[in-house]
Amino acid sequence: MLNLELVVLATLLGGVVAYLLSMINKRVGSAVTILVSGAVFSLLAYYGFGNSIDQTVELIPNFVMFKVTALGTFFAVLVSFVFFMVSFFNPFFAERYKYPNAFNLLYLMTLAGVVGVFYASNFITLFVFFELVVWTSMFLIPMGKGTKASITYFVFSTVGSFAMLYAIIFMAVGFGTTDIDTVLAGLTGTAALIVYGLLLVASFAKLGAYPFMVWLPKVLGNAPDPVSAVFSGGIEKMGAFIAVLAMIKISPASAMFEAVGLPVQNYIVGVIAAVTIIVGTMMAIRQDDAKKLLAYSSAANGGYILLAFTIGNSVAITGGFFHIFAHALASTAAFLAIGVVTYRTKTSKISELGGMIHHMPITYVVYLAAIISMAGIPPMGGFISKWLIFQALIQNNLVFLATAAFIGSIGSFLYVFRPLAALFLGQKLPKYKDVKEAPLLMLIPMIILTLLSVVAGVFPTLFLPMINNIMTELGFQTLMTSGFQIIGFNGTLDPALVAAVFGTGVLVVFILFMIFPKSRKVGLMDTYTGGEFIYTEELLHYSADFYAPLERLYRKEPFVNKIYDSIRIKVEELGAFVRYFFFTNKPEVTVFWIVAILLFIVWGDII
Amino acid sequence: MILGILAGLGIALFGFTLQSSVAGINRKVVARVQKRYGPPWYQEFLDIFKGLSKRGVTHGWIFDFGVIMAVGGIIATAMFMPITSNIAAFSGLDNFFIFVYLLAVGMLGMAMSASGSGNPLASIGVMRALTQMFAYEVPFLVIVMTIIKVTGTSSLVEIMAYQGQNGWFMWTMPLGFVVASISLLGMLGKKPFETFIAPAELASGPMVEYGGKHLGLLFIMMEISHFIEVSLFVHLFLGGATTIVGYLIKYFLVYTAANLYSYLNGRFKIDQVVVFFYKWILPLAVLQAVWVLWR
Amino acid sequence: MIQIASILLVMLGLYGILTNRNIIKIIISLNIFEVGLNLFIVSLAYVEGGIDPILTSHSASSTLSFVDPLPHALVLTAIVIGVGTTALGLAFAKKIYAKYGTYELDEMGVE
Amino acid sequence: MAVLLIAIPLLFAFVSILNKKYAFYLLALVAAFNFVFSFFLEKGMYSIGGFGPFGINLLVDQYALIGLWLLNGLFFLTVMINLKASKKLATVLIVLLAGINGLLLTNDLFNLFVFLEITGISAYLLTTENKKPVSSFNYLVQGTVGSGLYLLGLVILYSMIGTLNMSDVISRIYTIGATPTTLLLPFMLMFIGLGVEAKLLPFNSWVKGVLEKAKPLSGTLVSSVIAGTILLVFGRLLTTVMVISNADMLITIILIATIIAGEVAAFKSTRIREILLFSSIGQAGLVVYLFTHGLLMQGVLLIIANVLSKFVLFTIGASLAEAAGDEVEELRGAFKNNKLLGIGFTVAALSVTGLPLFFGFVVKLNVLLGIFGSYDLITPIIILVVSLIEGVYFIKLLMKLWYGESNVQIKNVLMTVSVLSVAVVLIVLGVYYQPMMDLVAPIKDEMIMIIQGGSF
Amino acid sequence: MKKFLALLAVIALGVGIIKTLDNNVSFPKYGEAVIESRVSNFYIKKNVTEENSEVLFGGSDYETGSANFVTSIVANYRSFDTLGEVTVLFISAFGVALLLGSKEQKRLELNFKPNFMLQVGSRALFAIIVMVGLYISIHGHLTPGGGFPGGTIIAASVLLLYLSNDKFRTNIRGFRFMQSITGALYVIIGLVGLFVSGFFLENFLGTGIVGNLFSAGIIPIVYIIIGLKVGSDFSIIIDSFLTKEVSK
Repeated sequence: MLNLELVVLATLLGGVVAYLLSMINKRVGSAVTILVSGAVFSLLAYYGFGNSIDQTVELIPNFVMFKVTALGTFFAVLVSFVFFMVSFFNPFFAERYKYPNAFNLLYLMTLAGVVGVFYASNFITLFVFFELVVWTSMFLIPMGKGTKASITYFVFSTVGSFAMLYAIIFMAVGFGTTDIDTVLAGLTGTAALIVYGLLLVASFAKLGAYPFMVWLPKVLGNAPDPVSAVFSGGIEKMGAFIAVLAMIKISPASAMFEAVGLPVQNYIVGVIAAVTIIVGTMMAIRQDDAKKLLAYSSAANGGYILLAFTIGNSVAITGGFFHIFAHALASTAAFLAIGVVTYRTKTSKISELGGMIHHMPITYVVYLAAIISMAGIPPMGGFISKWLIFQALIQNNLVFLATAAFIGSIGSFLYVFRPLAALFLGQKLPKYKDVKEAPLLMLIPMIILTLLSVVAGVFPTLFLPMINNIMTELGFQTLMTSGFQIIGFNGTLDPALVAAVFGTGVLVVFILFMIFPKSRKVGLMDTYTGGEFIYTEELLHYSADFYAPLERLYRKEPFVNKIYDSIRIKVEELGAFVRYFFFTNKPEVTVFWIVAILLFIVWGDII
Repeated sequence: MILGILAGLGIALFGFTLQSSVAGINRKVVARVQKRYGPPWYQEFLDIFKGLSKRGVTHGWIFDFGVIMAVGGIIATAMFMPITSNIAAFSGLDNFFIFVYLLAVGMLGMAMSASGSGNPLASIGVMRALTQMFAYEVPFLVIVMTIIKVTGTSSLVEIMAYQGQNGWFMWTMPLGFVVASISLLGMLGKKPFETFIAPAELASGPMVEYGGKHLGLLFIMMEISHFIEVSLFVHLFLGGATTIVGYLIKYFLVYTAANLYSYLNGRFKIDQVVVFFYKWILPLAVLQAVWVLWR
Repeated sequence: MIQIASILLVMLGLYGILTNRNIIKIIISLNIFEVGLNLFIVSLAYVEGGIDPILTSHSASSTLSFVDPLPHALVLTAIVIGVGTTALGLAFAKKIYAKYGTYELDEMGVE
Repeated sequence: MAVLLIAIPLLFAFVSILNKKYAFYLLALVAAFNFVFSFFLEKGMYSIGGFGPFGINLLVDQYALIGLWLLNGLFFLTVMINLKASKKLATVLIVLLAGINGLLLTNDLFNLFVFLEITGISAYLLTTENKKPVSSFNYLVQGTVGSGLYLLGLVILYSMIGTLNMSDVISRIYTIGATPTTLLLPFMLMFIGLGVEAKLLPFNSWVKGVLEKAKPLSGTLVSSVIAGTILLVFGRLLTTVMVISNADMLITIILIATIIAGEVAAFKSTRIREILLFSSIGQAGLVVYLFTHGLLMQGVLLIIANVLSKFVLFTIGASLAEAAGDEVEELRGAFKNNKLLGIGFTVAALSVTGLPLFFGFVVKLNVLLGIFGSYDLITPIIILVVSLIEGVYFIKLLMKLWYGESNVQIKNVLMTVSVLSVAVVLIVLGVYYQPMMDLVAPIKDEMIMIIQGGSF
Repeated sequence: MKKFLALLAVIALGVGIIKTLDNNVSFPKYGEAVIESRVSNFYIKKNVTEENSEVLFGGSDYETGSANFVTSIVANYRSFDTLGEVTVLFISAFGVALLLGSKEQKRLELNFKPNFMLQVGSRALFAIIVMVGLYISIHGHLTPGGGFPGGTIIAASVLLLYLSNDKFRTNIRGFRFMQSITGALYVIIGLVGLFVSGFFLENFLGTGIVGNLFSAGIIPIVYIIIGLKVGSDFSIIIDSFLTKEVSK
């Protein structure tokens, strides 16, 4: 039996321990983060799937209440796993931070907060841990480059959490309780719609759905690499969790459109998701910073998740959960791979890098696998989830949403290839002659993640049970499977067979390749240059604005950024106005206002 | 399972030979159209075997691995392809999405090895290829989605069967047919959509660095991929085929038509391709879909 | 009547503070304000025909109608407090003059 | 006995001018005495001169007690932290202490006015340490006008009701047939008069001048201790005596304007002390809003949270500004060398922003619940938006103060210790807030009891 | 223009306030105040704590023995306010000294040369004025006036000396001492009341016969104290206004 609050408290305590140890030696403190997060993950996984977690609470004050659900377990295990994997990087990045001991503390606090969010049984608890995660992770961000990013992050996630807070108090006053299940079940009519909308705002803000997308690239681009990985793999998933609460647990009754095939509010959410996918993809295509690119891509994948929950039939929801799973693995791996690159070369600008594959082949393979999974190509986990989501889309006649999804999934080929070609492949730049492969401790998590996402792609049915628990808990029928085959609406998928066939194909070609005469190894500079003689690698390295012709078609920023800026400017103008008008250092101003207000009082009936 | 795989390999081989010979014949046809004598019909085979037998150069392991992955992926894709409604390696698993995405594996492998060669021309070619794919795939997918929804299945064989009863989609979805045929030109990389090869400009793009067995393997890959694409078209729009002969005829007609048509027009710039597809073709596709599905 | 006068005095004080930018004048306006206030307070105590609230041999019994003594007490306090603030204000004025060499708020160049 | 809290400081104040050297020790002594003694106070109505309800009474209830504990404690800390500064102003500080206690304790409207003046004058004198006579003068003028208006309203009320004792006023106010309409003028006069002191929006043009260059001592006292006192007084009056029902509209507008204006102005400003003072203006507006809407408990909680965190913020902020400069840009990375102070500041700022694990969060939650409880769906939105703005500028401030290069060094052990202890209090209350709730819970009932004329 | 608008505004405000007070039914019109309905009724009848129908001049043993009701209020019923206001005066005197004073100071010289007659005459007047001031303070409980006017008059005498002679400087230390001691005494009296009979500022002495000089318990004492204190406060204020720092 595992007591949940003990886990949370122990994590916080571990944070403090890490803080103290880091004062002695930075790496030791970081090692503590590895141990603690690993312990959290393994305990949650072991007891969680053996569903023998004790949810009673004595130590923490009474407003914290836990409830162990399959949903919570799924998310908690997944995210704590991501934290665990990423924590392997901490010792290496420790000496780069300004406050390494604070970093270790906040890292574990964030972990504790995330776990708390997923196991919360009433909304107050949920909100407390949600905000806890917000501010702890907010202080993680500026350890890297900019401090501006964390402000942006604070603004957007606070908009989200305040929307949620409003909803929470709305419900608390309405129902007299904040217990999640009872409240959400009891909602009806417009109240349900209000709560639905507000909760979704929160989830959008966390997932970086379209209007709130701005913070993702800023944060993930500027945060230190482990933090970016944690964000994209872990913290964003809280948004998905909220989305589940809003879209599956609430059922606001409303008319079905003819031929649209969804409840109206779901359809609106679907449209937002579609816009998210498209904008995310298009923006990702034109990023030059690998981390920003991945950030946009994870925004787009968040769109897929939302889309899945929007459709809301069992196949789609399973697809959604599977996508959460697959994307967590893939994006974490991708960020870690880029993290290795930046760890060695101190930059993540695609146009400044090249030929990394010759220095760090394993990292390259990890990244390759990760992006294959992101792009939803077999034999990787991403393929399964996308296949399921497409099934559902087609099933519900959602032409436009499906179109958006297609654009996204084809576009993902483009953006995942950009770092691949220009950062890992291409010419070896002399600048990075003596860059070496990542140290072993950093390779371990990346390899584990890669293997996992391959397994998820080949034998998805191994991972389906944990999703099926959720489905039964939420009251959907589970996905039909036979052996390793998955049976969708319009056809069955046998990923194992696909993998096998793929393997055979490769094998055959490999044999052929071996049979035919061996070819001569030549350097990268020794290429066809149309008769020119070029002696510097840079001139032969095609990496700066890779998709120039395509990018030329949409140069402008998405306009929302301007809107946000203008809002900020408006507020500042108002502030200046107020200062000028009220806070001048003159006594008569006060007297004037007193007279004015008294006038209003005494002549009020006339005025 | 093992039998299926062997059958699949057989299909791949068949596809390869079929497409190579059809391509050879087409070269002759085109030559005749252009008042030339033209090469013999087995010219393609000659080229491929010549390439395979020569000793080429390599630019490191990714260069080789990419090629292997590309060809392997394509062969794997081809192994799922049904020839006629009753000749299929893995019946019931010939899932449309598999073709789309496994094809992508092949493309990705080729792209990797091409840009692994470190030749800017190759990278540019790959970039253009991907961009073009971004252009033509989406309308095609939309149309296919409509088909899948209408037939209620994504298995090509069953789609053929459906067309057998309710008429070819060529007739029932004329707009879709137009869209699909233009997309097909894109897939085959025929003019006006051959921007990514552009021999005069990019020294045939991705292929620029290849020689020897790499080139040969890539030729094989191209043939098989053409085979896959054309047969997809045949199965989806021309009602597939019940007999091998019908299949051959349809296949030949489609390929030849595409080929001949391609010689009529010049080459788009890559951004023109994108604009063209998103401005005209995609709306058509969506219109078709809406018309069929929401009627 | 006297009430009206006192209220008007208060208003006069306010007017002075509103319009004057000279420290001394502002202090004087404050005084006017307070004087008006005190007058108003005292005026509240008055009773028609009431006598001043002191027992003397002439008015020897508390049953007579006195004016209300409480406001007088209050006004006493108010006056003293007013004096205190005035003194302080004048001290400030002197300080300001020592610092800026002027009594005009506008001429000090401090925002 | 309660009167000792006022009498002893007065006695010491009178004595303290005899010898400048020992004045400070007297101050420390009396501050400590008040802090300690306020814990031995039992509730009840303490008459002065033994004239029952017709003389002057001091009322000690939960409300007053909380105020006494909090403010005497903070006063003591503040004085201790700024030894050097308080040596000069020892007498003034003692009188100020007496004034604060008087304001918190008195149960007589006119006596309240007297103590208002005492506090006010000592506050004017405090601000002279900023060497900005003009702003001190403005403060004086506006404060005097304000208290004058309060006096006007008071005497009008007296001549209507015929008594000055608060409890009496409450019990007689409707027996003499006074209607909200007739009470409107005196109450609004009193409201405005107190509003000037409490920094409500249109009446607070003195604040900037007084606080923008405030030294740690006067800044902390004015923005934390005195502000808290005035707000508590406001709360008592608004809950018991002044029932302004028909100017609700106007007052609500004033208060909402105050809230928004304060935060917005803080958002605009780039000087650390300005940011703090503007944010305290906004908070004051919110507190008074709560009081006017009968949310006594939440108001008190908010006052407590604010006073505590403003104490920390202003102590550190002012000393930083003194050390390195006002502009936040000049302070970049100021916490690099003062980590402990930085932690304290961060905790306080996050608490004001209302993030969990800190007391501010509990308070914000209660406030919102309370406002929602009165079926008001718009104000919470305003409050949330405003606190978003507040959060933004505080986070901006924190980020700048933590990250950057600077060589500011503040060596003041006492400050560090007290600041950190207050921070710890904030955290503990944020997690185990139940004791605080129990502390605040009886307030409402006691007030109601007073309103119904029952005295202890 | 601005001034005109301000004028309009304040006039409107004044008229409005007057109008409001007129419409206010429960606000007594001028001269129609009903003492019986006010708390001061008890002060006049002196039956706050004990029952007595009427208070007579020459009667004895009332709760406060002062013939002057105002004084009874100022110095007994609401003596706490008075303590407060004394404090206000004290602190403002202290503040003025704090603001203007420094270590050593010298007189501002007058712009006329006071002649000998003036100086001697003012000295002579000085004594009389002080006597008057003390008298007024001492008889505060019998006649109009009391500590505050008395103290002011005393201070006026000091002012006279200051104005009549530009060398003159009072013994500020002494005044400060007096200021402090008197204030302390006031509080101490209150504390004695607190400890003798449980109430702060309780009138713990016998009240005697109304109208006698030695009556009304602590009231005369308090008033003398107040007189001295106010006098010293004002004197200090005067001094700090009429001196300036020695500029070396």
